[in-house]
Amino acid sequence: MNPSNAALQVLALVIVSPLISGLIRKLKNNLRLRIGPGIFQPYYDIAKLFSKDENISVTASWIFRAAPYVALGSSVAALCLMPAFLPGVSFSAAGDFLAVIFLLSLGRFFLALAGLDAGSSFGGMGSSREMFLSSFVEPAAVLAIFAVSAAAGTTDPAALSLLGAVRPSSVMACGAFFIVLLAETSRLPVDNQETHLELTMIHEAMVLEYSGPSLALIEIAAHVKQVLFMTIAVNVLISPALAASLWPSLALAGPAFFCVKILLACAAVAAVEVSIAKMRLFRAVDFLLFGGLISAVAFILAVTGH
Amino acid sequence: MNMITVLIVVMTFFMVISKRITSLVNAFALQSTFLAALALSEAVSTGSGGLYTVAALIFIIKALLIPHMLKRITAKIKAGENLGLAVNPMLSIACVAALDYLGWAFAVKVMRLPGPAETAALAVSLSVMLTGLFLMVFRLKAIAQVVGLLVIENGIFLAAVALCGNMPFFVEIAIFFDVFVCVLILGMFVYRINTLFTHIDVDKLNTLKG
Amino acid sequence: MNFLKPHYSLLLDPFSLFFLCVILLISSVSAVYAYGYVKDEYSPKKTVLAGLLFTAFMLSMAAVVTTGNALVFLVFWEIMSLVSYFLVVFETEQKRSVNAGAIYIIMTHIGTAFIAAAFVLLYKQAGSFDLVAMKTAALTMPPAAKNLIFVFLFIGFGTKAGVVPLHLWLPYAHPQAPSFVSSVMSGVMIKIAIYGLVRFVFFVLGVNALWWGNLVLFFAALSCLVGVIYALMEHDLKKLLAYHSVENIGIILLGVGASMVFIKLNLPVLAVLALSAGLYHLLNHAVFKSLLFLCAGSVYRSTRLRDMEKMGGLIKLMPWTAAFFLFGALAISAIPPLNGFVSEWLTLQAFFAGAMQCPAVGTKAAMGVYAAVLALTGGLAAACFVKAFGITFLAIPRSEDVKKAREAPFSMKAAMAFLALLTLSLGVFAGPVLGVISKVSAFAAGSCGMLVPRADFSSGVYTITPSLSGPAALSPAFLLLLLVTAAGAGAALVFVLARRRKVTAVPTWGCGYYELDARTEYTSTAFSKPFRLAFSFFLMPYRRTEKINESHYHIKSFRYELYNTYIFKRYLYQFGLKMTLRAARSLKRLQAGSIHLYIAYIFLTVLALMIFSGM
Amino acid sequence: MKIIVLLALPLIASAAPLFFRKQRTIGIINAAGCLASLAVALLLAADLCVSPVSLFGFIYADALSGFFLLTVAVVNFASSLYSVSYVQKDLTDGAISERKSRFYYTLFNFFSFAMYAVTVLDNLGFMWVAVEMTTLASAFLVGFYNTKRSVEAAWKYVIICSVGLSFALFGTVLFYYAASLHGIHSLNWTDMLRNAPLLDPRILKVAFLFIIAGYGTKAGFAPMHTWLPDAHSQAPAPISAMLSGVLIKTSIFAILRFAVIVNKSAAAGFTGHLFIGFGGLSLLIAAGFMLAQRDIKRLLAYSTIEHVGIISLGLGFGGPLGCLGALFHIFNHAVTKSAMFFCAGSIVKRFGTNNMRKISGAAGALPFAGTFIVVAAFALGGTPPFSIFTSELMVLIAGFAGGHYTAAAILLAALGAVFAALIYYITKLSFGKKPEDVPEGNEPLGMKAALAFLAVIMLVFGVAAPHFFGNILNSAAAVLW
Repeated sequence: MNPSNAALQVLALVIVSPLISGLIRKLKNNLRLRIGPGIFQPYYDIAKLFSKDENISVTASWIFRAAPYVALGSSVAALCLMPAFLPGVSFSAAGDFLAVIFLLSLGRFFLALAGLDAGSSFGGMGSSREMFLSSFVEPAAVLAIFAVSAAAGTTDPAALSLLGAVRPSSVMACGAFFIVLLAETSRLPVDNQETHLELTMIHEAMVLEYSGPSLALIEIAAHVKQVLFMTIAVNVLISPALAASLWPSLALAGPAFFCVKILLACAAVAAVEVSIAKMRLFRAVDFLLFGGLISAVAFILAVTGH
Repeated sequence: MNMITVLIVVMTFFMVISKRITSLVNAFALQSTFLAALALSEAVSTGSGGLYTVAALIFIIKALLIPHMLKRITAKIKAGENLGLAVNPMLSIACVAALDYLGWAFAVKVMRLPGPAETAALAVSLSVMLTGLFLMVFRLKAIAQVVGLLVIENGIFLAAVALCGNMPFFVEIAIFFDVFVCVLILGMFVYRINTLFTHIDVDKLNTLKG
Repeated sequence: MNFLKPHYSLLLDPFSLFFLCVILLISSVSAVYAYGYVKDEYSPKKTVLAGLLFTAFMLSMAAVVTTGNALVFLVFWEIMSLVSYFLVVFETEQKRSVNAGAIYIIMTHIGTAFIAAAFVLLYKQAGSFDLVAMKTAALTMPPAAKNLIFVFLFIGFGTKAGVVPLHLWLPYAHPQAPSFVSSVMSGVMIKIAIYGLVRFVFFVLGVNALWWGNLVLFFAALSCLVGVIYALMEHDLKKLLAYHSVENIGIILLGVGASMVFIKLNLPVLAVLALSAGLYHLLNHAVFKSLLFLCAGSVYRSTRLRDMEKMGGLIKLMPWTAAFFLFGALAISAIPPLNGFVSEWLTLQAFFAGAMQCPAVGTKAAMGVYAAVLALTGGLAAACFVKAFGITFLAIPRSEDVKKAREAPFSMKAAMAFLALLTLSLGVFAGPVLGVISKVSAFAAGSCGMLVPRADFSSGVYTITPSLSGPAALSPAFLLLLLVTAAGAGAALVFVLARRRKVTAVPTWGCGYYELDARTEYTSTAFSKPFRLAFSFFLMPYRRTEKINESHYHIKSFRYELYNTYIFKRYLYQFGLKMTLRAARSLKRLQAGSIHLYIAYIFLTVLALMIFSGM
Repeated sequence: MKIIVLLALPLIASAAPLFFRKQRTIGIINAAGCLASLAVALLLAADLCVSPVSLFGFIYADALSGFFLLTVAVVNFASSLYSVSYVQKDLTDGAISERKSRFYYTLFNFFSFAMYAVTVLDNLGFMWVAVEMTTLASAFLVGFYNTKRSVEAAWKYVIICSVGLSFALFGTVLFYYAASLHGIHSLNWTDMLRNAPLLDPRILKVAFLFIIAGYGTKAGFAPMHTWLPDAHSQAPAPISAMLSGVLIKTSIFAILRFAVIVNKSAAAGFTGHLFIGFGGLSLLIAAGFMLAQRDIKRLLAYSTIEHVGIISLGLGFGGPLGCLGALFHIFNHAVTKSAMFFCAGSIVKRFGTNNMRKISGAAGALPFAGTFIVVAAFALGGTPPFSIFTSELMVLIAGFAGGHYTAAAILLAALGAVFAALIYYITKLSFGKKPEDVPEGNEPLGMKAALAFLAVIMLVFGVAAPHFFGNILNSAAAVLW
């Protein structure tokens, strides 16, 4: 691993992460035969938020102020662990695939606390539901990780990114990660980013009290998390090494292929979001359990050598 | 000798059919007399001085003193003559017959003693003991229980005299003394019961449970 | 041997030393805490008594782990239970304490009966209570006897450890004791049961069958889930922590059970890895659970409250306690870079390795299932502690008692601070600690007569590497660095882009309704509602409603209470107790009071004996 | 010689009421006498475990007698200490008259004399007489308060025990018969033991059936135990302590005398089954009755039955370990149970009821007794470091070693149930809030002294029994095995 490369990769991904949200939003609108905002809209939003003043509830404590930084930190740190463009390029010495899941729970923990901190019932409801859903996401994620790591015999993401073949287990695992992606990035059918009707939203309710720069940080954290899960999903299916081996002549084959994969993933997310409706909270649990089932199947396939 | 043992057994039947305290006490006195007679005959046959004394003691204490005392108690406390039969005489007789058979069967089948005389003696003494126990269980008045106890002791003496010839002399004396004291104390308690409860129906003494 | 004078033979091997360290560490910290706690809390007499009992408790635990004689072990084990019982009922005036103490001591005593039975069976074979003699005797023991002994040991030690469904006493007893005792009971005492299990299964009995490990794993997983679900439903802060002890004992036993399986499958490295994970979590749980209990204690001391629904806003009144509690909460929720995260990560690695290397597909699948259970437990635990911290310390006070809370005195703060620091350093400097622990567990696994290669899972101070085929590494320190860098970057961004922004303090937004107060806050019950509904098949919640009608038409007030059905308590213990008492009462008819009946008993006995002798 | 002194001391002490009028002085003299007999018993036991003593052809004392003498003396001393304050309280409450209080001490001493006599008599007939005498002497003590309930209890006690003992006498007669068939016209235990191998095993077996049924009634074996809870609950607390502490043990001693003969004869091993059977039954029945019990003194009485069951199991399991455990348990139970009865007596007096549900906060009302009863309950339940734990463990091991798994399992189960019952009820009545109307404090010195004395023994013998006691115990067990 080469630290500078890895750092560059992380920086690039963080910078493009809002673009991906914008892209998905654009695709959704077009699929709905609307024009919608430009794909750079998220950047404008963030810039606007940074320029605004900030309101903080009188009841809130230092937890509320600290949470955005912790959230950003955990998402970016998690992103550092995953190779994206090139095989084996990441800070994998810091932690393995499992550590990614644990790291993300740090940010979630603090955001949930912040949701309770202001003392409004919306925040409480949001954090309650966020923790509820995430606790069902974790087993699915862990099993999926086991499934994809089985081939390499280790949970080291760098080693994973060197695998050269597409296996049935990795396909199933990719499906599982896709469901995890939908849940973790608060997308349909689990949550809905577009609504601001407090009773139906989960993530948005939790961060309802935030405004200005803090909110901007939280947004960035969400974008980063999204790109992270997309990276995982696509690289699990087709590893950078495989991509690079397709056109050995082309130097930047890996990065280029990665961008293509990400675009396809965006399309898939958009397609799902426009095609299905939001589920009730407890139906959402069933959806996540379904994801867990898929990852379990993937795991069984993997340990039996498929 | 067999004659006497038979009479002793017959007395047990008298006891279980008697409905009144005095008749029960009389039957007991009579039985004790026969027991004394048995001891006497043993004494004559073996010629041991100890047995003569034993016979005399049995006669004096069990045939005269204790029955007289029991009668005095019953008279004093003016408790009704009724014994309080929990089982009617006919059934009692059947039971006692069964117990006699059991005693005999035990003596013959289980113990398998050398001589027929011993066997008979053991059978009789066992059946007398069991009859005494029967009286204690199925007669409700306190006096009846005292008598039942004494009947059991008669059975034991029968065994002692008829089986072993003479037990060591001092032991016999001690046991007699002991029985006598026991009866005295029981008599005192009968008084107390009568004064506290105004009856001697021990079946009604059942406040201590569980 | 002479029973009138059991001789105390000292046993100091790495394994017992490890436990000795845990005991001394936690007990001494709790003692420091107690110094501040008991002041103006108890009368001087009771203070002295508390000191004596606490010392006796500490010494008895130390004696249990350092004796090499099963009889002495049993004696000190019972003394430990007895002393802790008196600490549980320390506030003797309270009816709750007496009941909790009764449940505790009775259950633990019955558990001890099983242990005693197991020991006696071993003694029958060995002819001595010396552990070494027992070990040699166990080699020539028929497997059936070994199985029986193992089951007895598991029941006995499981009762003390609080393994579901033998956990009933734990959530009653631990909260009732004064907090510095609860911390030792939850942090250390239940670990002594783990010591006993490992000591007698690994060192004496030897792992005899595969199903032993599977049994332990199954009940461990059960304990994890049941413990955390009940904890989520709990509003009594200390009781919540007690239920988490059940959960964490489950996690520890997951490691132990896995290593039993690996030993039986002759996978030495994995056995050591799994056991190290278990022991490491044992150490970590000792640290953060005591920390949490101490914080709960300082909250109780200043507010007299244990019910979270009446708390809130304490972070402003007791900032230090809140901060320390936050450390504990993060650690127990397995959040990096604190210590709980490291041990749970290790456990997951052990399961992954097992899934890789176990021959049978069934075992592989089982490993996956247990990993999933562990992940689910982690998620639920995180949710539970968001609730615990958020409802207790954040937002607006929910009752008057909370408002007059004040920060704990210095000695208490010092104790808590030390443990909080420990949660961090045991996470960040996991390398050397794991190095030591892996040696301990290699010693334990090696005692089962298998060849253990030198398995040290730490490379350097900062990195731990479970030595599998690939280099899966974890460096909590590096993670911390990444976190700090990224968060710092965020801070820098804010500083650069939004230096001139104003921060105005406003009331919480209430959709235009500006009278928000404590009554509109989200409560603990509300927070746990989704979980209650999701697990309703297990919790079987039900309501007791009560209407107070003012007139036929108008309802003045309407209140309802929510209850969960605790199935183990209801359908196992209460049912069994009911049956036993019914049998006992019917037995009492024997003593009906009639003397004739009594003489009849003698009569029948004599007849029976006569007939018996006839046969 | 010491034996004569030991037998004489109670008789001398029993004369005290003739010369003194004040209850307290008599009580103190009584306590002094008991202390003296305790000292004599100690010396005697020490001698006896070296060599047995035989006097005038009808007194014979060996190590076993020495052990029982010691046990009796210990409990007698404790309860004589306790009696001083207890009887005084009765006097001040007006429960009894001055005259009656003097009568109490006379009976007390006759009672202890009879118990000493049982253990030192060689002639089995005389031994029977002595056992019957213990019944008669204690009958008045059971009915001491002369209330309806106490007289009822006394009546049941005398009648049931006399019936049982008459069977025991029959058994003795049969033994004599078995001996006389071989021309041994003597009831002396020593003679019988010498010729035990000759005796006809069939007769011995039958005789022993009657012996164990008869003396077993007095020893409290289920199902002949029925007198025991009534008598214990109605007698004054010191007497209850002596009843369950040592009286029933003397009948066990009587059984042992015969059991030794049978074991030495051709019918060896026959006694074990009977002991195990009665022991298991007693354990189960006692456990059941304790679980559903309201009266504290009855609770203790049933626990006595349970411990008799344990002792009987130990004797049944046999082997050096079983016998040793059983004997040690006899001593431990005597000590611990006496302590329990003393505390219970004081608590009952203070709260004016036997019903445990009506008592709470005893530790508040009586700081010493109320706290001590909890500790004693744990000791009685078999928790280390108290002595009962050791003896119970010995019995348990003997059971497992002998392969009596069912009996051992019953023992463990019953122990669990009994512990649960004891701890549940005792902690409930000791802890908690004390009612306002109950006065607090002022516990008499006599009680404290007695309890302290017993507590020391409980603890010391639990941690490490003194060497001399170990000798006594081992040589006593050697007589059995």
